[in-house]
Amino acid sequence: MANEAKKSTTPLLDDLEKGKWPSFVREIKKMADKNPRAKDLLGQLEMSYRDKVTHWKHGGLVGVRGYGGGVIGRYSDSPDKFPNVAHFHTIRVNQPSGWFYTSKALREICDIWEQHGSGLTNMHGSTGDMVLLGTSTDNLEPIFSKLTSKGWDLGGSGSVLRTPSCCLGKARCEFACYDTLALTNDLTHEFQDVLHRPQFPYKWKFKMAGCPNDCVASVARADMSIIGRWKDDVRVDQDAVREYAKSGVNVQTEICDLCPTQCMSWDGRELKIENTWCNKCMHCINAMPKALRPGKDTGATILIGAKAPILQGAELSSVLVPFMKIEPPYKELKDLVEKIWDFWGEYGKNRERIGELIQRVGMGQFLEAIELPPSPQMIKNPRENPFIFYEEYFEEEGSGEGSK
Amino acid sequence: MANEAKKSTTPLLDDLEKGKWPSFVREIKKMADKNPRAKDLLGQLEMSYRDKVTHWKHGGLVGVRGYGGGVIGRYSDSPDKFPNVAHFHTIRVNQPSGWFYTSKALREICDIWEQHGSGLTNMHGSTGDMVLLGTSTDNLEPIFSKLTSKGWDLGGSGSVLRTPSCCLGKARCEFACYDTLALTNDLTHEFQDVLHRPQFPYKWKFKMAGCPNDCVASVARADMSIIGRWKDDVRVDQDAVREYAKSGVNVQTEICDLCPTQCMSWDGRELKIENTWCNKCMHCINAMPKALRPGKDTGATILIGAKAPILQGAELSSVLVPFMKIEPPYKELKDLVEKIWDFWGEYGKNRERIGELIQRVGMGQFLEAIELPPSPQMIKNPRENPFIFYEEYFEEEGSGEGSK
Amino acid sequence: MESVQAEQRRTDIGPPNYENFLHPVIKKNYGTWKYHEILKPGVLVHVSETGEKIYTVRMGSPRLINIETIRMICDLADKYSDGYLRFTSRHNVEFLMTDQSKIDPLISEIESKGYPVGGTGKSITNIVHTQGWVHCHTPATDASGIVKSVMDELYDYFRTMKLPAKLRIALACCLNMCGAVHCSDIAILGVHRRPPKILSNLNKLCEVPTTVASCPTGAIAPAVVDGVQTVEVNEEKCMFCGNCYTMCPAMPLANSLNDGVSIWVGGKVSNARHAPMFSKLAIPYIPNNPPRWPEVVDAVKNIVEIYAKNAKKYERLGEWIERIGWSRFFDMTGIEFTKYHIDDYRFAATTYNTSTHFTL
Amino acid sequence: MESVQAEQRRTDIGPPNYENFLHPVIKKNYGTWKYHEILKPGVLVHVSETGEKIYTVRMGSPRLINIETIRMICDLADKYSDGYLRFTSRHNVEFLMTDQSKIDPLISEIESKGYPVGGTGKSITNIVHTQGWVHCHTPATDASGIVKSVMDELYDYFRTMKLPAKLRIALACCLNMCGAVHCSDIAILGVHRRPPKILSNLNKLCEVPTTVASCPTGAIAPAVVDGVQTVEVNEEKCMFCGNCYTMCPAMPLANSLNDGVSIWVGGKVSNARHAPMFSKLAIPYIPNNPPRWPEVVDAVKNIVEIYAKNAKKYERLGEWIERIGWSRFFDMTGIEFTKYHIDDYRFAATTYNTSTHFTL
Ligand code: SRM
Ligand code: SRM
Ligand code: SRM
Ligand code: SRM
Ligand code: SF4
Ligand code: SF4
Ligand code: SF4
Ligand code: SF4
Ligand code: SF4
Ligand code: SF4
Ligand code: SF4
Ligand code: SF4
Repeated sequence: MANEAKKSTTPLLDDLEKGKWPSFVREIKKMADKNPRAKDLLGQLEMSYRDKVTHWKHGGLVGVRGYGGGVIGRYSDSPDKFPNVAHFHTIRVNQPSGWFYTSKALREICDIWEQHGSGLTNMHGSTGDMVLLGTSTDNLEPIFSKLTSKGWDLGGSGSVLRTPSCCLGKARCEFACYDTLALTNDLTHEFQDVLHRPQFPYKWKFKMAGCPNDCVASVARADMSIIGRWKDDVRVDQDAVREYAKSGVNVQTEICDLCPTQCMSWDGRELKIENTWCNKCMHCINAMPKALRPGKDTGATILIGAKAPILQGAELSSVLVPFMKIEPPYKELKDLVEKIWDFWGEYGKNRERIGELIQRVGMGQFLEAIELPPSPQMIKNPRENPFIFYEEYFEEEGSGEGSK
Repeated sequence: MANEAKKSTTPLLDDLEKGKWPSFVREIKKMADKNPRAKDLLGQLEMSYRDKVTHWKHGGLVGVRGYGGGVIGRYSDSPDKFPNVAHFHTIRVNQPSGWFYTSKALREICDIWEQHGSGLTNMHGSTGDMVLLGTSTDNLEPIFSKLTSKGWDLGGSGSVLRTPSCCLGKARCEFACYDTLALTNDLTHEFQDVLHRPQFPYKWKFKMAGCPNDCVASVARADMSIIGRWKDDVRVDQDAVREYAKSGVNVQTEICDLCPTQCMSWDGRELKIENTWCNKCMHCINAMPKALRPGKDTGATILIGAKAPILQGAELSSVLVPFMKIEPPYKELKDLVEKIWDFWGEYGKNRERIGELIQRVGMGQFLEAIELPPSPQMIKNPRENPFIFYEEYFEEEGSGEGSK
Repeated sequence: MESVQAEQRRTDIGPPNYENFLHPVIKKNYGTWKYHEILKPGVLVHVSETGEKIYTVRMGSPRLINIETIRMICDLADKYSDGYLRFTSRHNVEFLMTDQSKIDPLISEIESKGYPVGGTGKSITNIVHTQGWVHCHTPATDASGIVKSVMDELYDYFRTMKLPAKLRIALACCLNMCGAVHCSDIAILGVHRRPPKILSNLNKLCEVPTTVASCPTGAIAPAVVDGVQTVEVNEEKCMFCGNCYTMCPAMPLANSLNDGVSIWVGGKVSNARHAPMFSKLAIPYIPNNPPRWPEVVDAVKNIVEIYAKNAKKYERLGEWIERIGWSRFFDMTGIEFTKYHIDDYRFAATTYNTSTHFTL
Repeated sequence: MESVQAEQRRTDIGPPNYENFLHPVIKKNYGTWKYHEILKPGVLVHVSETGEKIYTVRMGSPRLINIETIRMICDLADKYSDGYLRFTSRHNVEFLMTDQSKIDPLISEIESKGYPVGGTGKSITNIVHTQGWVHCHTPATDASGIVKSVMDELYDYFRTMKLPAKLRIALACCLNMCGAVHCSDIAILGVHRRPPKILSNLNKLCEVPTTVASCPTGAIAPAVVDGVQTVEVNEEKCMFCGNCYTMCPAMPLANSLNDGVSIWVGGKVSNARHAPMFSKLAIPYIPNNPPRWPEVVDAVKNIVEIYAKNAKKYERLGEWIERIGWSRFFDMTGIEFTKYHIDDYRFAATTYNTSTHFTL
């Protein structure tokens, strides 16, 4: 080993083969033995580790015919040294809802990628796509046609609808308040055109979470976050609560005291919930899943506008529709989405996310445009400043209403 | 009565003589009988009540010789109808600290005002001054010299140090953690020049509160808010706590449960306070003043920047010096104030309050300029956005530190 | 006549020293007070480490008082409190006395003159307010008239201590907010709603560049009308702050048809339990309806009563709302929630609800 | 060869339907799950209303994996979970199985290949991260290398559930923040600290007006150098966001001497108990020190350990800090508080402490 390290051309990266956590360096090295792209990636990466800067140049526009996204162009700044990564584009393959696979399906992808790319992947990208990490321009069309022949399509990049993603929902979670997988699949198919062809001012992300635990981080990472919730009472199995208590759960301090609305009480025998106050935070249910369950009158809260910090500072999504039933064919939701996209298309500046646009025009203005009623659930608190854009006033003569 | 009302020239205002709360209309009317200014004020006010607009014109610059403030110029827009309020300037008389008076002193003011003004006053203006409500320009100098001969001086108006004010502190409150009256009196005298002669970009207000109850609303209304606090432990008289408990106070729910830091516990016999967590909110002390008292190692928190909403939205003062001893001759405090005024004088735009300036240049920048160390007590939380103005960087060559 | 005095002209003497005005018992026990009790509404006793006591009787005042009233107060002070008295930070009068037996006679005499005693503890004390039509040039409403009308209705809350906690009301007649309106349990705020009219003599009264610069939203632009330099206002962009009028008298906003008041709730100043908070918009607009503004009085009373009935002991209005949530506040008070309630100014984004925490 | 396929060229078919990939037991019990239990770290059982059960074994992954590894995973799925598997929203692999007795053998086999099982419950699960020097053109640091180094050190927290609550770490290599870095318990964020250099061919690669407009602080101005249209940067105004470089390749910020990482703490995404929160700045800058970034690893570990020791059960890192206060957090962790911690961007004023609530 010590001997080998001495000869190594990648002494810095070699260090990252050590340690208990599985090593990405080992992943690259294993491919490097058979795949020249992977080999040159390793070499260039070692150079970055030495120089402490990236050696990738600004991406160029590359893609497959008729699509405006799905491929991230990437070029080495040292193609002389690393000719096999002179081009090193990634391909975003739209994952199935909830990242469920069969081994058969995955093997098919591997075979295509073995033939046409670096053999390296990200499972998955943080938007949700399968990311095939690095190939050259001439391989793009072949890969695309092979993928589609096996039933796969590209995900989004650029000013398009980005690949929607979701938590696993009803497939394996008892908390899911609507069918996140079905909705994700439906929206993805419904909006194929805007996913593949840039028609928006900037990117748009959908993320669907089955309940307020938000296991897909939708509130932080999606222009529209669809988070399941219920309207009726938390379902309580008192026997099971007592079981938990018996097995060591301190129902008072671990459950009641941590309820953010302080709407629970426990007398040692019965757990009482003042459901009108419950804000559906999930804590009590999370802590005692055998005893408590969300109600049966379920749907979702629609939130809007999350994004990363460039340029106005990061945003979390905020409440747009406090409660909506989420059932096929999802007409209410789709109508809403279309209205918002129309407004964004008309008023959004280039590279302006919907959340930024709403801040710029004002939430009230936005609601009016998309014909949604304002509701106190949308806000933490009403305005604190008195700078109100009242819209009507009476004309001097008292003859009628003016308006701005 | 009904008969009288019919003949009245002020039917709208007359209605405000009714009801249980003492009536300002009656106050004006009583003077109107003997004082023509008061009479015309009543007339013009009735006109406003009818027209639903003010009948005062934009104020002009009037004052006493050598002073740049202390008088608010005011002119009627209907001097033909109400000649006695053609001019109707108010005079701001600097109140004594804590608004303490003797009947003798007040009578002297009344006598002067009877002779030279409307006989109407505000006891007091909301900055703190005695407000003598309405006289004409030619009376200003006489009033001024009579006031000064009795030991009174004018308060502030315009871009000056405004009349400082304070809660009654150690004079009658057991919670006072420093001597608000002494400090207020000292600062007011020390800074007479900037109080009377505009030398600032805009107004500057000091308010001193003896403890975090802030009975003079300093955190909301002063460019510098000086709020008493202590460093050591809350003083507890356990017998007195038990007395409260016996007399019906539920120490658990009314005291411990409402403590914002949850640092108290009560076993029915003894009240325990984890003083390292106590944030000096005052609640427990307020609720059981016979049993609990602030500690003995006292001083104040200095906060900066409160103002009304024009134009950037209202601000509350925020922590500048977490703890400072407040003892004559108040050198540390005065040095700080001078440094801040220097900075404000140099960088403040016209009509820019210190709070606005700090927002514009950034708190970090401001702290550096006035040579105060940053401390986590100054903030609710550290920054959430990554847009950091790092100030040094290394030059390309690695030859040394650069700086912006 | 004046010239004689001018020779002796004294300046910058500052206010008289407060020590001259302190009751001897206060002077003696200065800084040694040990505890206090509220003996009954409007009556406090402070007890010193030495055992000495000072009693306080608090009398309500309309703030706008004439010199006869002040003299009457002085008479009372002479009779009951050795000539010593003070005013509070909320404009009430306090008599400071040593003889407990004089308290009730003093109260009777105050009340017989038409003034109330109270304002201590869990009460509604005096309304901090401003000039309004009595003395200012920018008001969108009157101050004293609304204060009188509201206090007539809430009179009982001044004289008792039956609220869950202190409830502080303030009024300002325009957005300049002369007072702590922005941090009051309930605030009544005068609002304009018509953009400024531009008077034809603007060029004589104002500098165009300063006027243009005065507008925070950039609604004002230079213009030439009939060959004269003036300005024009983009009405879409105006939110009626009135700053242009402060800078330029030729741009009045006041208007009988459109001016009125807005109601704000949930602010506080003290650090007791909860940190200080700004007041938040409850009702965007109620037309001016002098002399008694009945709609304003009803609105305030409604909020006070629902709060009084539902809040827990010690819970200030804002603390109560924070506990129950704003949707519930609007429900319970029956106040309509409108787009105007949603902030759209500088920090708007920080007021959006970025969670699923709410009740339906 | 390709032309043949081009004839059959299919587009816009979208992803395959997830139903094709669901284990039969999942399909059968879809939407009828009743409860779950964590049997041990990395192993869940979900029980249906029907009584049927599905077991999940969660395997840690470096995310950047090669096709051999994927095939190895497929082999495991074939052997243990009827060929069914999934990936999680944090890049772990989950085997979905019906035969409880196969769990331990699967775990042994996974571990024997050098992959851990865990990441459930009160653990530190996989670090969500980005491309770094592996594939991106704007990074200020690498992604995978830091992730590997940190996880080597925190390995034990992945395989146990001994923390007070979940602790989520994320890394992004530049301010674009590809991932939920802005809402993570601990976030590692690559930062540039040198203003962009302006390359001499700027006029060929970029439009000057777009480039000027790209800067949020207005630091970029048009300029002419040697007769050529270009831009100049006012370094005072630059806060290194990199947006100019995103818009114009001729303005690189990356720099070996100045790039590095910052550490952020206290964010969360779930609505459990506390509403979602942004992460806040803990450490403004640590230089890049590949291959193992020891200072970064130490900083993260320090925070994790102090949190682990002091927080209450269920308390996420941000909830804990909120309870104890930021001054205490800086005290306890020994992290220096600097002026950089005080916000000076758009909402800065909303982060100032406008109360006397704090401990010294
Ligand atoms: C591959 C991926 C990171 C990863 O390693 O997982 C990624 C990579 C890039 N992102 Fe991203 N983003 C990726 C998910 C995200 C996310 C997370 C998410 O979608 O949940 C965010 C934050 C959420 C959001 O959308 O705000 C994100 C926010 C950005 C931004 C900032 C956008 C903004 O409005 O603030 C940029 C900059 C831009 O758009 O110009 C950006 C730009 C980029 C670019 C295209 C670089 C650029 O400036 O052109 C990166 C290409 C890297 C490369 O060479 O492959 N990426 N990017 C993720 C997409 C993989 C996938 O399709 O699954
Ligand atoms: C008399 C008084 C109201 C009262 O009835 O008590 C008052 C009256 C005026 N204030 Fe005020 N302010 C008065 C206390 C306040 C306070 C409260 C305080 O000092 O505690 C504030 C809020 C705190 C603050 O300073 O921000 C206040 C914030 C303003 C503002 C907004 C300043 C800002 O920076 O936002 C203006 C507008 C301006 O300065 O141009 C203003 C302007 C005015 C003017 C001078 C009108 C003007 O635009 O020129 C008013 C003259 C009315 C008149 O005709 O008498 N007044 N003003 C108060 C002074 C009496 C005294 O000396 O005791
Ligand atoms: C006299 C006065 C100070 C002065 O220098 O003039 C004063 C005097 C006292 N205040 Fe105050 N406060 C006075 C204005 C204030 C203000 C300012 C304001 O309202 O504009 C506040 C901040 C209000 C706010 O938060 O919005 C104020 C918040 C308090 C509090 C905190 C109450 C709370 O729970 O938030 C206490 C503690 C208490 O009452 O238990 C307090 C307690 C007290 C005590 C008990 C202090 C003491 O031990 O003597 C005094 C008698 C209170 C009473 O009325 O029951 N004082 N007090 C002011 C009387 C105004 C009036 O006429 O009604
Ligand atoms: C598999 C996965 C969803 C998926 O579609 O892939 C998932 C699955 C479950 N989550 Fe989650 N969560 C998953 C990502 C998340 C995320 C997103 C993230 O981390 O980026 C969050 C938000 C994290 C945050 O707030 O920053 C998340 C916040 C929760 C919570 C709330 C915990 C809290 O107290 O804040 C629960 C409830 C609990 O654990 O008690 C939860 C509970 C669960 C349960 C118990 C739900 C159930 O009944 O099956 C699942 C097993 C949890 C476990 O690992 O112990 N899940 N969960 C994700 C696994 C990621 C991983 O590989 O580690
Ligand atoms: S978000 Fe809710 S429904 Fe979806 S996986 Fe997480 S806990 Fe289950
Ligand atoms: S879901 Fe949350 S708010 Fe509702 S009862 Fe449970 S802990 Fe309380
Ligand atoms: S602020 Fe404190 S010290 Fe001053 S009067 Fe109020 S309670 Fe007393
Ligand atoms: S002063 Fe406030 S924080 Fe301190 S112990 Fe009393 S109630 Fe708690
Ligand atoms: S609030 Fe406005 S109208 Fe009222 S006194 Fe102050 S400046 Fe004048
Ligand atoms: S009132 Fe305010 S917003 Fe309207 S024009 Fe004048 S300065 Fe501008
Ligand atoms: S965070 Fe920045 S550097 Fe990292 S992948 Fe995203 S865009 Fe590239
Ligand atoms: S890095 Fe950001 S702040 Fe600096 S010049 Fe570029 S765009 Fe402007």
